[in-house]
Amino acid sequence: MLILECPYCGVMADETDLHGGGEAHLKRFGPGSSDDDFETYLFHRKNPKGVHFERWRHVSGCGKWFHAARNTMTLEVYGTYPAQTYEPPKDLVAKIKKKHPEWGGYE
Amino acid sequence: MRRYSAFAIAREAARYHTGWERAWKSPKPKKKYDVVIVGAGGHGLATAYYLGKNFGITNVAIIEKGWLGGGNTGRNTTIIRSNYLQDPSAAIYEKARSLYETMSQDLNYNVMFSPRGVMMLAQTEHEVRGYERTAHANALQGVKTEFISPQRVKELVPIMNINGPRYPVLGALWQERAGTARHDAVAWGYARACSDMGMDIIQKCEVTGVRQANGVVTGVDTTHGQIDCDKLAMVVAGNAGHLADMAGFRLPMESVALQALVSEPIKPCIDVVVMANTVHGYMSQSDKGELVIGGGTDGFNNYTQRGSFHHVEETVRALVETFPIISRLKMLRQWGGIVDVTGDRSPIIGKTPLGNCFINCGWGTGGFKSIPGSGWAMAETVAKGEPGSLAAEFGLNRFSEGRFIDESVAAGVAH
Amino acid sequence: MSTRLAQGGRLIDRSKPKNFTFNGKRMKGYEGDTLAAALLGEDQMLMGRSFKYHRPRGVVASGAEEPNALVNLGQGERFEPNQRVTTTELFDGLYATSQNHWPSLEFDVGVVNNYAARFLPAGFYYKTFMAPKAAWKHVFEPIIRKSAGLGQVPTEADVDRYEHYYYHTDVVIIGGGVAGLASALAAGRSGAKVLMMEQTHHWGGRAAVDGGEIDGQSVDAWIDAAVAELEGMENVTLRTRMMASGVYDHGYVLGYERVADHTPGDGRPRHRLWRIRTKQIVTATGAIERPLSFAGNDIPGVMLASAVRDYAVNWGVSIGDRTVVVTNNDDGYRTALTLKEAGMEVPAVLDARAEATGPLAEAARAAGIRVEAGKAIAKVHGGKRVTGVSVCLQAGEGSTLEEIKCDAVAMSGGWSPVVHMWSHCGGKLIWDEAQAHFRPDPNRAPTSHDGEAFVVTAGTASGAMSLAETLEDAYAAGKAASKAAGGKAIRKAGPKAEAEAEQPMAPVWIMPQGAGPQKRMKMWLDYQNDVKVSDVQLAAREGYESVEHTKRYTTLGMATDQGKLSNINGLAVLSDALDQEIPTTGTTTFRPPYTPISFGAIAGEARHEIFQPIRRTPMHQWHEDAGAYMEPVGHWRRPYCYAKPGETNEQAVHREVLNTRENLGLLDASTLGKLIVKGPDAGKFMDMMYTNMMSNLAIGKCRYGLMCSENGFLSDDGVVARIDEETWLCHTTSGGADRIHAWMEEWLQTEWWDWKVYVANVTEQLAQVAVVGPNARKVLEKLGGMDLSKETLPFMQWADGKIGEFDARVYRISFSGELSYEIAVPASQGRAFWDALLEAGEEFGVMPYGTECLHIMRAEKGFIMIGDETDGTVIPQDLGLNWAISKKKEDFLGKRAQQRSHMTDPERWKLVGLETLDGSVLPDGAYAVGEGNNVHGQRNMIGRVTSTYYSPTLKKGIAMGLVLHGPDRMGEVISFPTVDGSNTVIKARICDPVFYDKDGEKQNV
Amino acid sequence: MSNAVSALQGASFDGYCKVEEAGLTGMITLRGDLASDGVAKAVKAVTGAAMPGQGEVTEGAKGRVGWMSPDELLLIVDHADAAAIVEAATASLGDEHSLVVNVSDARAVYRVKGAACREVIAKLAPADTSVMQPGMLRRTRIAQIPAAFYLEDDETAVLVCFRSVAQYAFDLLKDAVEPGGEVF
Repeated sequence: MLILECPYCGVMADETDLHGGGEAHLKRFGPGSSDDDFETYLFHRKNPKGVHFERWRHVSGCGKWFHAARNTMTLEVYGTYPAQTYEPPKDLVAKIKKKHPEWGGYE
Repeated sequence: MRRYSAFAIAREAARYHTGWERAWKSPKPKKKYDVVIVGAGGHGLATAYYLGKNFGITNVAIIEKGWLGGGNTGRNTTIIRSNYLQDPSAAIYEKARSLYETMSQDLNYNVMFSPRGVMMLAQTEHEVRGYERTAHANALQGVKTEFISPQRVKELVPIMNINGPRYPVLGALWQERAGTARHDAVAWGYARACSDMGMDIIQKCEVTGVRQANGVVTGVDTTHGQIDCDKLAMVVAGNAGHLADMAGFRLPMESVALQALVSEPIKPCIDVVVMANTVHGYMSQSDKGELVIGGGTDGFNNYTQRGSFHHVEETVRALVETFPIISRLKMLRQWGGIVDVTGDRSPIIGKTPLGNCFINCGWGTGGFKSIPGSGWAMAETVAKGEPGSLAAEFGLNRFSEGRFIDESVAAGVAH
Repeated sequence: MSTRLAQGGRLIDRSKPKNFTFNGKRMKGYEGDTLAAALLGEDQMLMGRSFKYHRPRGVVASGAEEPNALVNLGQGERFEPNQRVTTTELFDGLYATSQNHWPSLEFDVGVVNNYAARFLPAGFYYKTFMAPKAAWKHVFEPIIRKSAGLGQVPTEADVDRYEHYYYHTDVVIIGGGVAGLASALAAGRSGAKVLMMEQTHHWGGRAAVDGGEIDGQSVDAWIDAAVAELEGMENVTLRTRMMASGVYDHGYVLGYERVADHTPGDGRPRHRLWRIRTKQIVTATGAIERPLSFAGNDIPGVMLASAVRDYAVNWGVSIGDRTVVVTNNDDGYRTALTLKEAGMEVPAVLDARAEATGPLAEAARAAGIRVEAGKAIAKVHGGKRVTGVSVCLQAGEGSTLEEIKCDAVAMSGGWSPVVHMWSHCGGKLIWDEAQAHFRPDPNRAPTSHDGEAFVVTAGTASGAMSLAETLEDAYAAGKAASKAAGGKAIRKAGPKAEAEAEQPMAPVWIMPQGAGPQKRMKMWLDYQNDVKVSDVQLAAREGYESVEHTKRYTTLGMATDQGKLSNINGLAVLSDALDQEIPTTGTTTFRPPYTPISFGAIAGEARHEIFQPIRRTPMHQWHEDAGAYMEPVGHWRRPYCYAKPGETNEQAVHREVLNTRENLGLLDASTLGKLIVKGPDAGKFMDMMYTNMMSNLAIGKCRYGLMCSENGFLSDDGVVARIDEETWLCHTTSGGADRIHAWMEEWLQTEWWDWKVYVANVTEQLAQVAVVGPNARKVLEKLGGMDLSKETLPFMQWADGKIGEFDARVYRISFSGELSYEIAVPASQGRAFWDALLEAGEEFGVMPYGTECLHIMRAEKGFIMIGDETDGTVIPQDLGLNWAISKKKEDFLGKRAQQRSHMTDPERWKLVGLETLDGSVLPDGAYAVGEGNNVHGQRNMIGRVTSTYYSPTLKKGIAMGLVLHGPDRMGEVISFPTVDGSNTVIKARICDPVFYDKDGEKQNV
Repeated sequence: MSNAVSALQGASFDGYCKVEEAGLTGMITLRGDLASDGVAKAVKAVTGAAMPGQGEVTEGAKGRVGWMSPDELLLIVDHADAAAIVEAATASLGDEHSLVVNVSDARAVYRVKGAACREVIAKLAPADTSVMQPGMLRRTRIAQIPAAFYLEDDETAVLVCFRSVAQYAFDLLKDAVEPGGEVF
């Protein structure tokens, strides 16, 4: 039963107030893209045992999408941040790296 | 292998059961095998069994990082059915179901296949039409199902409230020869048979790397050292993506937790398996008397084998509404299993970008019921190097072509 | 015999007798009794039968760990099977019956299994019952099912109510024994918000039974003082009768409060499930005594030594007149001393340790009790009740040295901390050699959302076995937890007790050590499931070496107590059989709940009318009053049809169709989704959302549009209206409003966040009525107001204005093919508007119509329906909707997907009309067959029915379907096999899907 | 409009707290840049209230304003005035990118009155009601539906949900205040 801090409302939201949306920072491929790129965009998901950047919507709160860095093995949440970005905030990446030096970083 | 029978038990009873031999051996790995199978769950063991039985390939190792049958084979709600809508699904699940019919005799191990019947309730007009469609398709697919009336539902399950205030039961899709089996016994029975054919089941042995040369697999590195092989079959749940990573390819898949629970045991009260998709719950009663209940999957990637409680709540309230007498019964135990879900929620069986490396994964919530069919199809794929008819449509390439096998269409999801 | 003592019983009030019934016999106990204590007080030692062999079973424990004494409690609508008597509070009128026997508890036919036990070892069923094949389902399984199971099946619906409660706190303390109290004092003094829960109805746990002093007071006095201090703290909440059933991720704890189990029918909720979020958890859950494994250790009268002591001290109940104590540790002596003090006989203490020299052993000797070191029980005598024991050397093979007559045996095999709450969320254990138990490893605690440990253990739950250590450990735990939760540091010292010297315990896993197979077959590990030492050894011999294999093969620890008494002993036996250390064997996984919790509590308030929300339109009540047959559409309920008295639903639907086509029909269309899309970039956005071009829609006009998923599949449709330069209004399907709203927001927030577009869902702001039929304009003109003439408001346009006194937005659109206006008014006026239309429409033959009529009329017109023609695998091109897919646009959601090879495959099935040769109605979901079989041996299918109805207008069956090469095969006849058992095939001709008014003359008038 | 009725037309229930449907209530969704002067000005003009901060609800002479999300406000006004206020606010915002919509009839509003009003909501909502004070607003859910609530005073909670589920919300609240269900 996760709790995640909604970066817009500032509340610790219960999992039941949230809706998970899978991997974050997907790059959309539209008309003109290769079959491979399009398949990757729609179906290939990072499914790491460890640090995962993912999307959540504060569905029964403010209704906004945000991103979270979460560990799929321990469920630790390293941080949440607004969705309007192409990659995770640098300080968050640094914080995770500090905690888990063996982590390969965000790719 | 000494055969199991009532006579064997009587003979052993005379000497206080001290004479039973091991059900499977515990060998050290050899240097090389014709086929190495990663994963000694139901699917991996069934793959090995049919490699031996159907193709005479017995120089096989089955490598397991934990204990055999310890993944989803031993954590599911044991339902076996084949009332699927799409042709390839109906084919492989019906193959599996028919193999379950004779599995106890084939393996000389009682897996307690109980064809008690599975019903899927239709509780909206939309669901009625969806299941009528499935019944039509099944008739042409050679899967025996029928759409039954609410009265027949009530006769089969007297404890059901078919006139609930919220969703009256409008009928059900009924598969009479579907049912349940003892999940652990399926793994143990296959393991015993594989061991008897001379295959090596190596438990507590984790794969740490996949060896390859010139785009072709040559073996695996494990916590027990290097093991060479001509062919490699990856047959794991929850770890398929991890293994694929080692072999250098990606899978269109995510891993999530699926919830299940059982009640305390009571005397028999429900003789069939009931699935209610509109309200998200399904229930049967084990031979021990426990109500075995399945819930939903969590909406986030998770490898912890723990899940969230709210799915349990959702499922239980649906079942209390459907079966009012269970309200004062109690939940004994809840658990989570990690299931791999693909882009169209159907499995992947077939070749991989790495030569002589084959994969069988992504069974989602349908893994247990498919075990023998999956093993049969995978064995054929590994033995021949090409998928046979059962596996052909489950290949990885379907995602780039947009050729999905989508079973959710019949699930009565309101649009 | 077991009996109520003349005095004693710290928890009972002898001035308040309570009457109850067990197996029809009227009995008496006291307030404060558990049902177990009351039954024992009435000499009712036999309480049930075991699961497999139906052996007689008496109570063995005094708390939540009890595996044996389960009863059917209550009757009728308050009947509950499998209730543990040790945790059931006695109340007046309690009604209990024993379970799992036939015909009676005393004489149970099922006990034949016991005599055949030798032929029914662990896993026997895997090895037999295989022939003939059909026999399992029809012969063996029914027999097994009938003899298995425990409690009876309830026959009536539950009359009680349940509720949930969300609670947020800093520290949760689980367990109200002295450890929990000490932790709570520390946490409370820190100022942190503390919730403390205790599963029984009294505070203090077992410490008072064991005696001793805390801070110079008796334990009882200290407990009272501690509770009083805690009650005085505003930041501390105390709850009894509340069990922590599970610890979940991120500080989520379930508290199972049994509010009214002991006061049935008093109007309160029976159970309340607390859903707690906390920063820190202290588990002060105590420890559970382990049984010893000796032959006959399951005979009624053999009990845990601590339980024997509990019954004497807490409830003034003696288990027997002569009690032999058997132990491998000093604690067993406390029972001997307690019994002696209470005036009972203790013929001997059999201490399995080579010598018994500790202070407690000396005290026993001083009290005149015979102490035998190095001795063991070779065998317990008796059937339904202990009659004596044979004594042997622990180090030997079990030759009898002497027989001692007794009617009770108190056994103590050492103590295991209750680690469930620690383990549920991933806390790890370490093996403690000295105490021979697993205890929490403080260095490997479960971690929360912040990656920090969030559970600490306190007292015996930590493995601190003496009172002095317990208090010290627990106070420190309370301090640590409150500090981690943000409480302030505290100086005040915690409670103290004198340290007592004890002789170390010695692990004893079977008794005697060299017992042979015959004895091992009589040593029970799991009492309820009848798993014996021999079974575990058999599992190991057969290769079921993993602890999970052994558990599953033997069913050890799978009973309703989930192995609270049996697991450690079973592990030890398994480890011995495998010749490996116990920690190597490891434990099975601890899963919630700690003890079983009711389904009613889990479901909470969600029952009957509030099982799920029902969404109602402003006109809903009218529909119900009119006797409409309602159908669920998402969470909405929509009228399917309005049958009149004497009319079938089918007749009503046909009447509604004809009336609408000939006169005037009204449809409550309020459930249609309505989304406003506004902003400078709204046109661009609309063009991405829809397959057609929406940016060029003229103000005042309407256009039918399609939406696809990124995977290319058709997901929703509806009419879009251009409101002003920057504003569009999108209609979605009834089930689609929230989904499409979320879909739009997702793209705006996560992909095109720099686009200036706002979306608002106004679905519920508006009531919408479709006024349909040749008389539609007439009724509206009669109400007066805006000009709705063909010239002013042509087809596919909209206008704002007044209709009568109602503020209305009128869309000139048609889903039926008739002259039609869809009119939106504020929801608060919806019912009045509906009533006004009905009244004004009377002279024009107005009748409301339902969803089925709607479906038929649209099918007659060849309009697709999302969910019928689509199922998540259909693209617009399949449905001949290419006209609604812009070729000019570079991009829209789904466009790229529709270019994939399978999407452009000419073999995809395409939409056509179908008419049966004989005019009959094709069955729903029917498939058309082609020649031969596919590779799977399945019949080749070449199409399927997507919608099929009897058309009252055309007086024949009409259908739509997706057919291979369908549009190229107009006029061809294809075959649909039936599945109704008649083995018939229905033949249908492929035709244009528009069956009615192909030129649209009716709707354009 | 005389025809206008609220979802449950003022239904009420006396339990250990009193639950009553508030009747017709004007509600307006305003989406825009909450940091802009234009929005603050419009809000002030039509309600008299100051701009609420994150998680707040403010009160003015003509109505309340609740913070719903980083780009959305809820204006709570007289039902009869709502349409005019929408027009006034829209006019006040002029060309500024914004959306003002009347949602009065899309909602149902309840008051839970009594010392235990926080406790009643805590039976249904996963939000921490104990920290709620007048002036704060929380969007969350009650049982299976979305809802928002705030406190008018220490003993009056106001709960807002969608109109279509008004009956469900009322039945939930009725169940929660049933005598005998007092938690404390």
